[in-house]
Amino acid sequence: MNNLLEIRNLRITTLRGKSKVLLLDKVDLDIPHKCSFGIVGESGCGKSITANAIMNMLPYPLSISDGDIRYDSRNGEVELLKLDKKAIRAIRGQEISMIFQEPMTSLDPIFTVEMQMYEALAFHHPAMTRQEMRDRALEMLHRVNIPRPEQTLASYPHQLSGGQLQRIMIAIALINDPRLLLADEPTTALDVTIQAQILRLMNDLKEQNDTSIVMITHDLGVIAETCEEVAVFYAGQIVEQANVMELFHHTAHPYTLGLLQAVTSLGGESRMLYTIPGIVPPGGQWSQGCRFADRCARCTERCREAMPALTEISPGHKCRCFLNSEEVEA
Amino acid sequence: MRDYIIRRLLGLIPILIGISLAIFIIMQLIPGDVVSGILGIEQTPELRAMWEKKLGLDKPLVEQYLTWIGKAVTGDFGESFRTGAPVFPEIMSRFRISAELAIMGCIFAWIIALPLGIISALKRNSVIDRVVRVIALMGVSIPNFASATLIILFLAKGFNYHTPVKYVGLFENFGTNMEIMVIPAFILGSVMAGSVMRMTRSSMLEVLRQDYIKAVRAKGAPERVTIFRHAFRNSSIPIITLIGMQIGSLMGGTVVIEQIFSIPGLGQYTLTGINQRDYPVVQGCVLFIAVLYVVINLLVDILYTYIDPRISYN
Amino acid sequence: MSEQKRDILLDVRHLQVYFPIKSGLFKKVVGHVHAVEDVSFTVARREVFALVGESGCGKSTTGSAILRLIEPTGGEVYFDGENLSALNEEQLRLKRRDMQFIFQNPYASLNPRMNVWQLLSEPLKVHFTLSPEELKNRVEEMLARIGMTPDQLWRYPHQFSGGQKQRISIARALITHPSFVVADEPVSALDVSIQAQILNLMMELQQEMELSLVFISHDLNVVRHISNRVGVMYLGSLMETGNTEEVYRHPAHPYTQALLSAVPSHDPANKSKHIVLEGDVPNPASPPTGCPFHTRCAYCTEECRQAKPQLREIAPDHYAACHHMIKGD
Amino acid sequence: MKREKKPVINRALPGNESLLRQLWNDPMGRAGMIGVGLVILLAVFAPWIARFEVGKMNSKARFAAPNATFWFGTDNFGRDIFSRIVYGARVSIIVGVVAVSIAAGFGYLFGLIAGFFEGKAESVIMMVMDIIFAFPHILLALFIVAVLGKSIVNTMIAIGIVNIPVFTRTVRASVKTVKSTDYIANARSIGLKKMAILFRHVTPNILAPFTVQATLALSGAILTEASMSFLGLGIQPPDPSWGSMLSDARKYMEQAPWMAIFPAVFIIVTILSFNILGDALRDVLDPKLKL
Repeated sequence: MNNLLEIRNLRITTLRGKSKVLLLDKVDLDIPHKCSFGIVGESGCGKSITANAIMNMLPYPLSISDGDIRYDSRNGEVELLKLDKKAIRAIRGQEISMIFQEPMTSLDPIFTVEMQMYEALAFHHPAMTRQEMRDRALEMLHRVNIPRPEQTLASYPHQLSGGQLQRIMIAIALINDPRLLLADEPTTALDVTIQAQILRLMNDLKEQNDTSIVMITHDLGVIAETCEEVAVFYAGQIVEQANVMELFHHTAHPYTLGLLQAVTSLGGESRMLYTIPGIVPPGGQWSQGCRFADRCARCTERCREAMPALTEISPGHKCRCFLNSEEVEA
Repeated sequence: MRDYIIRRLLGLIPILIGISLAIFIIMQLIPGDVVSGILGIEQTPELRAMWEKKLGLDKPLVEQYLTWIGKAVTGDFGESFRTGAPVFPEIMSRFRISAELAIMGCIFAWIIALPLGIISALKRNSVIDRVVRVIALMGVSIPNFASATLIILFLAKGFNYHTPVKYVGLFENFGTNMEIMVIPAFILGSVMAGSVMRMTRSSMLEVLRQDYIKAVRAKGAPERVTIFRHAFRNSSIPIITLIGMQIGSLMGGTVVIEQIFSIPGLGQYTLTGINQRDYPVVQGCVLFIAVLYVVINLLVDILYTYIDPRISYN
Repeated sequence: MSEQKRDILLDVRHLQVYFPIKSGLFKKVVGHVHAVEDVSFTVARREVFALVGESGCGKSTTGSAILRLIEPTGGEVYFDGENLSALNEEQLRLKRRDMQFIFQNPYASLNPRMNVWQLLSEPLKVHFTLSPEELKNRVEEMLARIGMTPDQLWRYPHQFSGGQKQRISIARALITHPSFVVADEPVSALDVSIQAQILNLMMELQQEMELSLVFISHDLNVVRHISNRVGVMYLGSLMETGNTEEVYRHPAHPYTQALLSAVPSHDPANKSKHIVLEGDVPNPASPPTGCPFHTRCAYCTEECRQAKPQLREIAPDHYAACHHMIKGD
Repeated sequence: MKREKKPVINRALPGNESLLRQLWNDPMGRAGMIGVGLVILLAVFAPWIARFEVGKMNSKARFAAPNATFWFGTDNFGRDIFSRIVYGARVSIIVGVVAVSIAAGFGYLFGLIAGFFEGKAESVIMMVMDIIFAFPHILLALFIVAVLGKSIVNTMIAIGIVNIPVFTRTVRASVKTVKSTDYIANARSIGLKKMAILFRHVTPNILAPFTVQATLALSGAILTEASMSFLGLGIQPPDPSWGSMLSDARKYMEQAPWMAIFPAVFIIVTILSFNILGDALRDVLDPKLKL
């Protein structure tokens, strides 16, 4: 296996009443080793559920209807979706970790930080002594720049600030030296100066470790600051994927272009902001053609009739648009 | 923590005063008066005056209240009109029987309700979940006296079995006592079981959706740890609140159950008091049960602080 | 624009909002959250003044206190020369025709049991006596202005998307033709591609209706785009204020500098050089002495710990509250 | 920061027509509506449905097993059980509705005052409610009836009083939630008068939890009445009540089990129907709670 993680043909559905509704549609994704990979898109595009699917933790009533996820673990290649419960638990927190959007609610309110850090160790190393766990926990708190680590260990989550809690979440996520860290909007709930702290911390930790990071966000600024490779999600599909420089400087898909213009026109000369008209079509209301067609200024007849395929338009740069390639989705 | 308990204890005082006032005021609403109730047709002015003096009815209302409440705090609830026996010792001895019944009822309820509620939440919308929800709904909807009557009928017709009529204490003969108590306790617990099951299910579902449960799973936690250490402990607060509040209806339920199964507990005593217009008995029992309810709920509140560190911090 | 030439509509003087902290059996007041601490600024006619800062800095409380939706603890607010603080409840209520509020969360700020017609006609019924015809015309005119059609009048809020709901909120606020509006984070609950649509609408309406706008936001890019003047808040105090471009180009206060540098750049080739602040914002229930920012400031001296700096003019229409005033670019 | 808060209390349901339709489309809601509907039909049309005069004794037909004439059999006085059950429905519903109206009326008023105006009034009201709440429902009701005397009116008053606190609490909690919503702040910012806010904005938005509470309280009130009558302290003979019918049946359990079975079944089905309806109503009115 060349990559750390390979997702193939992943489909996720939810139940609406008694009918199944597709939320993620045939996604292929490769996460290389030692890479920071960005997934960007608006709410409901399928970016978060992809991360949950990797962990095999989709909440009810979501379920994986098709596809497989291969992962290059320390003990060799595994198929994440085919693992039994015990095996996937050994992966979670040890091989693959995850941090979440809301640090304020991501720690159990009735236990101390100490207990929640020890727990992460004990699940995977039952033989560890209390002293060893304490040493490791303190070391991790140092690494994420928590002032007064001893005192923090004895605290309950409600006694700490959002920024501190997110650091602790990162410390817990990295406590077993995972090879992959899934970060689901880790700074969205934080203030901009705290966001800067956390992003810098994550960049530093990436330098120190061999961990690959998947950064899931709606904020192109966060992507530009932290990622090497980017995939843009729209309505349950990848619409564009490229190296971060390529994506920002040679943007190919009209949706990506729209997102970029919407944010960059903020500082621009024109008083009127660039807007993408209309709204994202929710799951269950996708047309057979290109899902961006209704909002696209360059939409043609063909866009409404057929779905463009995600094709490579230059080395390493994939795009799903008839403006770049005539290929139709099979 | 100690400050919290002291604060709660102080907060109890106005409630207790309120309860006693409420009982006193309701007692004043008795049509006619107590003395004619006692004397019936034998009343003469002399006897009447004697009883009024004895009961302190010749004094102003405020003084009557203060005398009553002053005695009540020292454990003097007065004497029964019918038997002349002091009320408080009788309440205490009968309370033991009712407490046994209530505790057994609670245990039945929890043994049934907590596991079923948890399973129902974990397997929601499955067949098990639906069955559990129906059972729970039946539990809260079937009145004690109806299920008791039907069960007695069923046992009598189907197995020619009759529950023992004469009450035997727990320490006199354990086996017979259990034979007497099991069915009533089960019926008494069924209402609580129904509501605890519903609360456990909804509270578990609420907690299972929380981010920290997702985070615990992401750490690689075994389901057992996720469910019991994290989810159940967090969802226990509304369940405990409910249980505290259910203590009241449990005590109310003993009135009915003890009557049906001829168990000489506090409920039966109260009901006899009501039927015989034996006001000191009624007044004493009602005061005792209300205070008991308040005290149990205080203990529940204190229990919270052990479960949830956020509470004592206001 | 210098102070003399500006046609002042709103004059906020030493505004202060404290929230009592109650504790114990008798709910005794044991302290105060210093939400807004001595804030003064002015807003001219047809001007967009932005209040920017991080969560908990008091910007939203300031916005609500200006309109007395929250009662200020101290200070005065003059609106068109009239002291709002001196008005009684009824006088204030009538005054609201001319000064409105737009809320952050369109999902929560529209009564779910009222349809669009009820939502839009209600403010008119409160403040005007109109014939049914006039009422209908005014509502339909406003509806068209926000890009909606009359057939949507009978729908309820839950039948609209977030962006549409915020359009309705804006229409409800502007239908009485106020001269002044406070908009509290009006786009932050919306998706990126919808934000721009709403901002455009607000800017158009501001121009057309010659509104004065206090725009509250944590989004520095949005603030730069929409406002003429800006006030940067931290821990209940105004740290820096002035012409928006001037403040963004030459931030003088160390906090403003850190705040502006923390915004992620949208160009991976040109990553911003962050000034990363250490630590967290202090608790507003026990704010530090002296300068509110001194606990995290790299230039902190003894003076900063002792005395609270006042806003001083450091350039034309550019004020900052700092003892040191490091001129930055 | 994109943190979408869900609207509190309910998502609006335009008009009641669609509410009933939504209930009907839900299997549980439909079951509840049918059950409750049947009991109400029995109560309203009792004189037409009953086959015999309700108190009519027939010494020749004592303990008759269910047959073509006496569908549910007869009791120890030879009275037709079916007819007594039909009239018993009337008694249950009347007692339930009157008691819940008393409770809901006072509870609404107290809850609104406590929730909307807060301050001293709230402290006093909630203290009184806590005190009433400290007495077990049935015990307090029995106590009140014991003091006031046994009668149908006193039964209704007693059940009404014991149900006031739960309504007060529901209304107060909903008013407080609604009051803290942005749409109430919005109504203030528009310049609405306090009373207009209270009646136009607050009241419609607390109707949902209030309606749910009323439905559940009805089942509770019917249960309490049946329990009291069972203990001989509720509805007094010769008025038929399911509770007292069941109580009478206990003496003749061996020879005439139908005397127990039919009243028991009707009590259970009635209370179950109201509870199912209440649950379904809550699910429809407040999708957030539907778990």
